Amino acid sequence: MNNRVGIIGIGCTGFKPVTPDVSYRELIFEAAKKAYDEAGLHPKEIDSFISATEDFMEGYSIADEYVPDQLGAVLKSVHTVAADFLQALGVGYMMIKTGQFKTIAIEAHSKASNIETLDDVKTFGLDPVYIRPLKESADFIAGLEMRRFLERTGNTEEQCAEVVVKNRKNAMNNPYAGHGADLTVDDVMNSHPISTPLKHLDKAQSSDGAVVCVIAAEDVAKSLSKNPIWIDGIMWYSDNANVWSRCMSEATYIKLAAKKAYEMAKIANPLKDTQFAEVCDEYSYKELQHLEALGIARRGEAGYLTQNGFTALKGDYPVNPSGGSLGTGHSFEASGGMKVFNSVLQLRGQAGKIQIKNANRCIVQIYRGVPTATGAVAVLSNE
Amino acid sequence: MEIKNVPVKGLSSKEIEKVLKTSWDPDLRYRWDNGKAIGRYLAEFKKGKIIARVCDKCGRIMLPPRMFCELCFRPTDRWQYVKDTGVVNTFAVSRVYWNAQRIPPGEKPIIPAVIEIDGAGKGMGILHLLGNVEPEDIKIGMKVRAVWKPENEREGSITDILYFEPIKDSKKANPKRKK
Amino acid sequence: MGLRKVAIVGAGITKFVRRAQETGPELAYQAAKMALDSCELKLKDIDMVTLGTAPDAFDGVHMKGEYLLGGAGGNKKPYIRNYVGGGTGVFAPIHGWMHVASGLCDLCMVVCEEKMSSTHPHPQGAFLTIFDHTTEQPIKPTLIWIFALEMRRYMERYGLKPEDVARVAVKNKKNALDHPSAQIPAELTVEDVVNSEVLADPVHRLDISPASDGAAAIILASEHVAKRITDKPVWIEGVGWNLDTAYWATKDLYYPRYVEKAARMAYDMAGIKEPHKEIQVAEPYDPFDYKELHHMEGLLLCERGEAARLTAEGYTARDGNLPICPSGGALGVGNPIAATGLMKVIEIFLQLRGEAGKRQVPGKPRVGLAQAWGDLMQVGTVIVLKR
Amino acid sequence: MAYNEKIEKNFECTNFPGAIPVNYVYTFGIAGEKFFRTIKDKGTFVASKCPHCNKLYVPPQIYCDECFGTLDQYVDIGIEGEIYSFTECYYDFKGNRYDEPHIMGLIKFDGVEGGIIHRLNVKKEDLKIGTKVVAVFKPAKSRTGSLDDILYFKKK
Repeated sequence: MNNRVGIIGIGCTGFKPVTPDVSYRELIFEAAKKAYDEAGLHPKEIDSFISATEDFMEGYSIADEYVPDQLGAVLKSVHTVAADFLQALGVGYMMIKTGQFKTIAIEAHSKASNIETLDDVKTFGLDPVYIRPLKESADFIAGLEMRRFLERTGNTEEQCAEVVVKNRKNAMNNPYAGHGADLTVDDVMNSHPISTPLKHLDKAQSSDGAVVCVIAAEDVAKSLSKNPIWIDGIMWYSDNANVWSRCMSEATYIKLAAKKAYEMAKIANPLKDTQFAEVCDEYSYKELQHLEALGIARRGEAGYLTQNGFTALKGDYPVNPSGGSLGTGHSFEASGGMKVFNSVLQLRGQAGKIQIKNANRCIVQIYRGVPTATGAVAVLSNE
Repeated sequence: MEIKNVPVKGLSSKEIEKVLKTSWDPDLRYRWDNGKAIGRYLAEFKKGKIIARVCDKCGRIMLPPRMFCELCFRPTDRWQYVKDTGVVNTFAVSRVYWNAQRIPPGEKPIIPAVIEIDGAGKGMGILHLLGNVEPEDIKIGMKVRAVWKPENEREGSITDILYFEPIKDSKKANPKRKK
Repeated sequence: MGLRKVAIVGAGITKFVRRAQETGPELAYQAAKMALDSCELKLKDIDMVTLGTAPDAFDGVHMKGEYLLGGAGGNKKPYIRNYVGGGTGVFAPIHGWMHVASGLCDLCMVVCEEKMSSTHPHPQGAFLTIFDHTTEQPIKPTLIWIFALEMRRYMERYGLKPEDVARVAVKNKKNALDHPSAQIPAELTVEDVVNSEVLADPVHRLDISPASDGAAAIILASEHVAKRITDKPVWIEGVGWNLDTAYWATKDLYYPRYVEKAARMAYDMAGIKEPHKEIQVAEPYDPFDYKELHHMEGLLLCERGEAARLTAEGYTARDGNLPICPSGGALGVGNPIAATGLMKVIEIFLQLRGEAGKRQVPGKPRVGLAQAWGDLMQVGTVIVLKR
Repeated sequence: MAYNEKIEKNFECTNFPGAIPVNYVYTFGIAGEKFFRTIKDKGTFVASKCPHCNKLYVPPQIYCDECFGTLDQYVDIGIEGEIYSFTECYYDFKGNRYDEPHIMGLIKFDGVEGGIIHRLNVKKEDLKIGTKVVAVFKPAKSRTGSLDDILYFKKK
């Protein structure tokens, strides 16, 4: 078999609450330059480019216009997906699989700090007829879902708080993370409610940063890179578009996506066949919900496992060793990029203080945030 | 298969009044970090100057300035002032405002133009306005110069240039131009 | 291992209208359902869905891809929204092609939707913010300006008169009389166009396509599946897309070099050496009348500067040597951005199958092309179809 | 190093303000029109029905989630449902904090797919998943055909 797809270069600016010294162009250029240097390619030599972005996050009504220059992709085949970086990676994977493309660069970034009215933007994503007229914070959708999820699975608010404590602590040792902190479960439990049972510290704060990644067909990857990271499986799924029509006690979109991604990667048991996972923790309960959907925890057991250190950095199966979105900061479409970047470092053995021993294979998973029910799962390996 | 009947009827402007609707005025405000290149560009506007960035590899003198050369894909090398004069590359005579509202008859049109700035690389144009000129007198290739706001009114924005006006002594300037 | 062949096997389209009562998801549904019915498939047969739609600022929903998902048939499926501004409508089937050609699936539905009437009072408001927020927006530009600037540059370069350009509007609006989806078909004269209201000289009101609501959808299938579904598959033989710099004022607007690049990418893949001879029917994007001429040249369907003359000679008429926009194009059928591009792809699909009815071009064409354009005079998307 | 030059003084960090100046008017759509007209005129909820799959959808939608068939039959489902989930929301849509939280719920109806998200006016002890609730509307005269015609759901 010689038709795998490998990551041969990845660049990341790191994630910080604000980045006032650089424009979005300058931010992206930095990540792109690092990625291309690592891949040993000039952008002129790259076949195609994909960016993952949403208009209102950029403040442009046609945001894809502003993609090419800082990627060195002027007069190249470039397109945009209104999706997370991980989905864009999936599209890149697809493109290489067509046989028409050998190398592809994928970009995502966040300049969330530049949005003065971020709450308004998020509300603007709600259904204009059936939800938005209620004029509530978009986070109340997460509150509804968290309540149902905890109630039906038996996971607890304290266990969600354990996720926050773990992830923000992991982030303290990740130089690319901007929200590291040493918290206690009580700190989280006592933080002000946003929309019960969701509290302030249960929610990832936003951050700025950019990630660019270069992928290549197997033959090219092997010739250009000493340590390519392979995409063994990748798939994205959406649940029902309507908030009111979803099962809130599980992440159906991840169940579906994981099934396909595992099939592609020939994974029978994710706990045995992979050594760690980077999962979406935009809200603390989402990490637990996603662990159950990924089959890493049985239904109702994710909280218990977290509480008992199973998913800690030194635990049996570390989850979000990077610090996740809670520890790194929520970077919107770049969230998947942050996770892929940190996973690549782990699989190459370059993760420094947060390095996991004998990590050969991992799961990366994202979710697009409220009010969506869209997510993606990828399996990456170094062998 | 031949497509003959298609769904969706559409509403007339009267019918739309009768159906149920809801409205929303989103408050979408931003503060974009200028970064190094645009930060300096705007700061120089405040001083009444236009500044470009140079890539020593390809030799392009770039407007608006950027810290990277998008073609060579490397950091640009240095700052360089360019003139506040240029050449009209193309122009339009607009009878509409940005929101498609019509400019009332009798009022002067807005004249947007792409102006290639003297001293910048070939073809390096910026979008700006022409003023102090009758539309029929404008020609592609015409030499123009920036008309700046008074110094104390400048705020570090491209609007610190009010518009570009024809250079009188230029051979290409039309002698019929009215004051 | 050769490339997997991908065919279009079904299509659906709504009427294009100034204002639809249907919501965005309902518009998407109407087109998707019609496409499925056209080839007797059920939604459960479809493996993956890709949706093309232009700015969120039209429908007025942040992350509108997620909002449109249900109507587009994306519930509980791998679903993604692709986006290259105005070029989206032709890019969306290219995105669908990736899904099938990669081997990830055998049946992919491609849906394009736009509901521009949600913007109130007029979509132009959303167009202000396509310009650079810091270096351009402060002078309050509008979309029409950039077309006027480009149109003047193009006309000046080749010494064209307004009448030369207006013929495109006359031809396309007339062609649209035969299209069931058409929003503003009309029998006009060149004088009507050049004497219509000046918006931003040289652009007059009748040079421009309207703002529209509408949706379109197609079904793509892998070779072995396509042959089971239809005896008239239309194959996607070439795809190309290209994006030019966002510093649009730093390039010469007279020629769309990005369209040429996109076309060459598609022609290379399709093995087309002499496009002006081999392409038998084409649907270049015509949001403004001069754009059709501009794009014919960029697509290498004629020499640079020749498109206006060929139009005047009837070469591009429905019964001409190279019919251009036999559908009626954006100028006649309407312009719900992404749906327009897919409408053009559907037109070529129907023309190659000999199922275009009154719009059918003579000569049983075997090879056709659709193209869209978008962003700040930046994007070219090209698809070459063969029977 | 990506650049030769970087900003080194914090007062050189500048930014530029802007906005996207857009306003919207949304139609309720084919199914939404039916739903809100019925609320306005009759003070009850309708669901759309798929005769093929024998499914009901509220709010009504013009397609069936199961078979993707077109739905054009509407059925009165009454105004009684039960709390599927609830939350006390402390912030409004602009991120302003409320003094007292708004209680929001997703209400499901027996034998009907989907549900209605709205305010709850329920005592603390009844605020539970599964509590039976009933919609309270504005007086018929002041109803306009909108989501605000429903005041809230209260305990049955």
